[in-house]
Amino acid sequence: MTHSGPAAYSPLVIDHVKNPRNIGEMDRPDGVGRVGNPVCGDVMELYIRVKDRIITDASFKTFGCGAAIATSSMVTEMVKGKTVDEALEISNKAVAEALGGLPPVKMHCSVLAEEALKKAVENYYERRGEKPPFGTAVKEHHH
Amino acid sequence: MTHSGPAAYSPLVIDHVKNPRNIGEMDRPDGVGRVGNPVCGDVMELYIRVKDRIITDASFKTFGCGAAIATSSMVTEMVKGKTVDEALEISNKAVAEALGGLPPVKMHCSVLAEEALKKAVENYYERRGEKPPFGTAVKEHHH
Amino acid sequence: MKLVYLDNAATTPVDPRVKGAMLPYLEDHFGNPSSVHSAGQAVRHAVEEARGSVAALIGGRADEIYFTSGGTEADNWALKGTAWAKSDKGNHIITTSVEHHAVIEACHYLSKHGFEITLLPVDRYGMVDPEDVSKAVTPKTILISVMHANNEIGTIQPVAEIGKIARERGVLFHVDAVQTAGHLPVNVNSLNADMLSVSGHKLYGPKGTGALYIRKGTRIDSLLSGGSQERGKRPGTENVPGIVGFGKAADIARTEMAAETERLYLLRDRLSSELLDRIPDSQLNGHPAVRLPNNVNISFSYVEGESLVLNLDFEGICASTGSACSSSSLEPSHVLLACGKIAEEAHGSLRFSLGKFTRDSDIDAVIEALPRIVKKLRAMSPLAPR
Amino acid sequence: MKLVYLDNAATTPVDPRVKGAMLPYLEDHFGNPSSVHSAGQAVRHAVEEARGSVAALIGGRADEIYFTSGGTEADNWALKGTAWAKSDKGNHIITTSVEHHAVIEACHYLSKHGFEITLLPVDRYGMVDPEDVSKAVTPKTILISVMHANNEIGTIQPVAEIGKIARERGVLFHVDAVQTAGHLPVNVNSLNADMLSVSGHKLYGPKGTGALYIRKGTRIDSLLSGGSQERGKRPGTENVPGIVGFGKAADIARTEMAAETERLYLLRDRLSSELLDRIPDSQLNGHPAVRLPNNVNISFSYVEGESLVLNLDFEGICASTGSACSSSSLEPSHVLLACGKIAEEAHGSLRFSLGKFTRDSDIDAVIEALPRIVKKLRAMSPLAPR
Ligand SMILES: Cc1ncc(COP(=O)(O)O)c(C=O)c1O
Ligand SMILES: Cc1ncc(COP(=O)(O)O)c(C=O)c1O
Ligand code: FES
Ligand code: FES
Repeated sequence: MTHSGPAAYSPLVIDHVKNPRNIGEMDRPDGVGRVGNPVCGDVMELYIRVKDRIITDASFKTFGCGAAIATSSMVTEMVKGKTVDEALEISNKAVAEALGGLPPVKMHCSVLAEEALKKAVENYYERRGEKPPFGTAVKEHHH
Repeated sequence: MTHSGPAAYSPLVIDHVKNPRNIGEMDRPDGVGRVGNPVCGDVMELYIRVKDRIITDASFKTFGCGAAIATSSMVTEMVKGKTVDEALEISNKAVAEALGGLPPVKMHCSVLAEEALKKAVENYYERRGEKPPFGTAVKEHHH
Repeated sequence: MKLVYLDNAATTPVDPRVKGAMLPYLEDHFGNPSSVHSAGQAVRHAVEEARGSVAALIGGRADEIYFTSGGTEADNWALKGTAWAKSDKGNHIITTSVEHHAVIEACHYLSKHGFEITLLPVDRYGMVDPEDVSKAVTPKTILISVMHANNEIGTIQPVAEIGKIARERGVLFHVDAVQTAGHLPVNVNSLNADMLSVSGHKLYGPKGTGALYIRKGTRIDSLLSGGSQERGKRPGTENVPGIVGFGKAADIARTEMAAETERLYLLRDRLSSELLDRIPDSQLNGHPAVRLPNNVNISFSYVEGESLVLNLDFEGICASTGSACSSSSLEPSHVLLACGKIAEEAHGSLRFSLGKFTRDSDIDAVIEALPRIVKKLRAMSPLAPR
Repeated sequence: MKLVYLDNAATTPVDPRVKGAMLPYLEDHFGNPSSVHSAGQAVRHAVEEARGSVAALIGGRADEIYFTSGGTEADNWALKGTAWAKSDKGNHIITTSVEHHAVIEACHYLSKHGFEITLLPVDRYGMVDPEDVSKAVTPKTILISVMHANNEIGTIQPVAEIGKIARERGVLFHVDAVQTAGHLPVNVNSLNADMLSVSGHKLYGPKGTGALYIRKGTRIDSLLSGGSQERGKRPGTENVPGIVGFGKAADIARTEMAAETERLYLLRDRLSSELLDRIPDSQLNGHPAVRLPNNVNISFSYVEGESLVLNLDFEGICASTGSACSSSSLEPSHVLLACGKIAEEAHGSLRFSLGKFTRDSDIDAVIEALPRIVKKLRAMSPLAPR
């Protein structure tokens, strides 16, 4: 039996599951986003540190499948160095693409990462007593 | 590919299909029986020569499957030396057994042989102007 | 004794390259393609590659190929799956009187469940008239099913014309291509086929494999319920080695078809003309020209099919008879009867189906043996003129 | 990296002796068993021998064995075939909430066609109470279908008792023995089973093979229509190499079962107790004693199943999770939910299924790796206590 890699995941997804970047709770973050639901098998927490509107650091905690872990990991990499408003532009598709694609049945997992990021930015605005530049809060992740 | 013998036929059936005994029309027979129907794919003609009520010779012509040919061939062997009344006792099962058995779906073919023989004996009695020792004539072979 | 195998329409030997492709999946690559781990994913790729190969063979897309256990399942699925899915729209199905039992009996089953079946007649060559198809369509018609080529007599049906009619009339079209896929060009688009059946063991692939092509968007019920294999439409752990072999066979057939067909035409025509020449009271069944490159079917008066097959077998020649006299029913071939043959002639038919391992010497063997055999059997036939 | 394959409930490797038995039928013996000629008859014998082997494995008669394409087809046939055949007698079917999808989904299909399905509950170990079966029977009940052992959690059902009830109440009884045949003694007579499903690739036989045992005299409709194969009940050219391999696998399983089972019990219990010992917040799923000799299923709080499977895979260990989070639905295992697990726990379940190629070193590998992996995943889980 050869060992060709599990699931229908890209090598980069596998790499992020094997060695997730930026794991863990952040000490005094400037924004936190929590999405998902343990009943559905996925919960994601995303932390950001912001300086002069620029995200200088990000980390995450995730309970979920490989795609959930990899997209969490990837999104924390992607936001670093971006302004909070630029971060809001990051779509789940962009995260999936950055990972070299996701199997169709796993695309919904990347939505979690996008939502967690949006929530973290929203939380950042809230903490500053500002209004985020988007109308309504992200909707809860329901199934 | 090994060559293990065709159909689900016993070696003896195969032998009788390969080398049928007593083929052909008989010159001035003492009894002839014809059964079957070309529409059904089987027609059998059986000829007997009788001396002092003993069948001294028998031959056949058959249009039909392997089982039809083998049972025709076998029944002509079996009747030789028997009295005409003994010949009437020969059942299709006896013919099939003498051949080492027939596949279940082929048992009906052996009925032809029994019926052809009965008809030949009946014809023998008729030619002599006698009544055969059985009540009614064999029924036609219908499908 | 070297076997002269001329029954390739019943089943083909597995191409050595197909066997070679299968072996790793009988040994090392044994995983379940639905498994997340590497052992599963290693074989998942192989299954998807095979899907692409089968798609390429018939001009379809990989995601329109659903693997089945064989041609019979594919046919049943197409007929029954469409019938149940479309029963709200109508209850009428059009097919022909020369289809394979898998289609005819599926229709018989459906007729017992409230569906109306039109069995179209054929001409004396076994060919359907597209006009008849057109005339048979009613507002209740939900499916037209016509085989590409007949397995007994080799006649090729005008399926492209029929497909055009089906499309124009808005009726789904199923093609049983079990005898043509891998042997003649088959293209689901030029045929306008919405469904098309293929069987692996008829094209030098393994037994127990087949596929139903289902055009994207076609409504069809599943025959089997269960897991999510084959995109939820055909559950059950995939027959991985079989599927891989089927794919390999499709690849080989696609690349070698053109040359092989030419070769077979020559062999076929020599066998057929020599036999008809040498044996009196013999007649070719099926269409003289529009027929499979590998099919020779001849009726020999006064003799019965099984006894011909047996006597050929004694000389190491494998052939078959359309006569169902070997089964418990004594019905002669429904195909030959549909062509207008009388039962007596139908009982004496013999089919030789050539294949890619057939050589000139095989044809020679038949030409030498069969006249002798027919003579022997006629000598003992009560039907032959005395 | 040497693979540690602990997913034998998903599929087993083919025993080398099984492969050896199959090879001749992929090469020389390629005939169609329905053919009259020698090439066909040579394989007909092999198919019938395999039928005898499968019959012997489950204590049935050879003429009560019908080969199918796998366990899914056998289950569908038993459920749907009985339903259609008996619809004049009643429309009620009793089964359990922990059956395989092949049974559950077949019932779901039937419920859309007017049948009423009772899905019996199970206790926290996944076991059905025969009392509940008895109480569920109504005059309209035509079938009871209960699996012998559960594929996810390994719990063995009291099928003999249930069979007795079915017999007393005059209701047909189907047993899905896909996980037990070849692994534990199965006898259709002591179970009073009228139908019983087996799958080849779960007992070191080839994929694409299975069988349905149908007790002589049981009324059942066919799923497939067509030729007269399998005594007219299951048409389609037989998967000869597959069937031969399945037969060989049945023979091997029958003779080696007793010793193998003993060996597995020891491995299983060591794996399970070591993991439960070494990993906090872990709990065994399924019955602690009345379970398959090869099944260990454990829930690890705060972590998700697929990520466990992936991380094990990185270390060359193949396992599976009952969580269907890997499919498009986010439903956790219906089996664990039926046992009363909350969804969160159900998502963190891991199944190890041992097999005859499992060695002590494989168990060692898991015991070494898994505590590390669970720790790593918990460290990154937002659900784990901080
Ligand atoms: C035209 C045709 N359709 C369907 C089938 C059935 O295929 P299978 O034997 O693979 O089930 C056959 C072969 O027997 C065939 O020739
Ligand atoms: C209990 C049970 N029933 C049925 C099946 C279906 O068997 P197959 O995969 O051979 O179709 C399986 C295996 O997946 C099973 O574990
Ligand atoms: S005579 Fe027709 S089957 Fe035997
Ligand atoms: S998070 Fe559940 S499937 Fe990806």
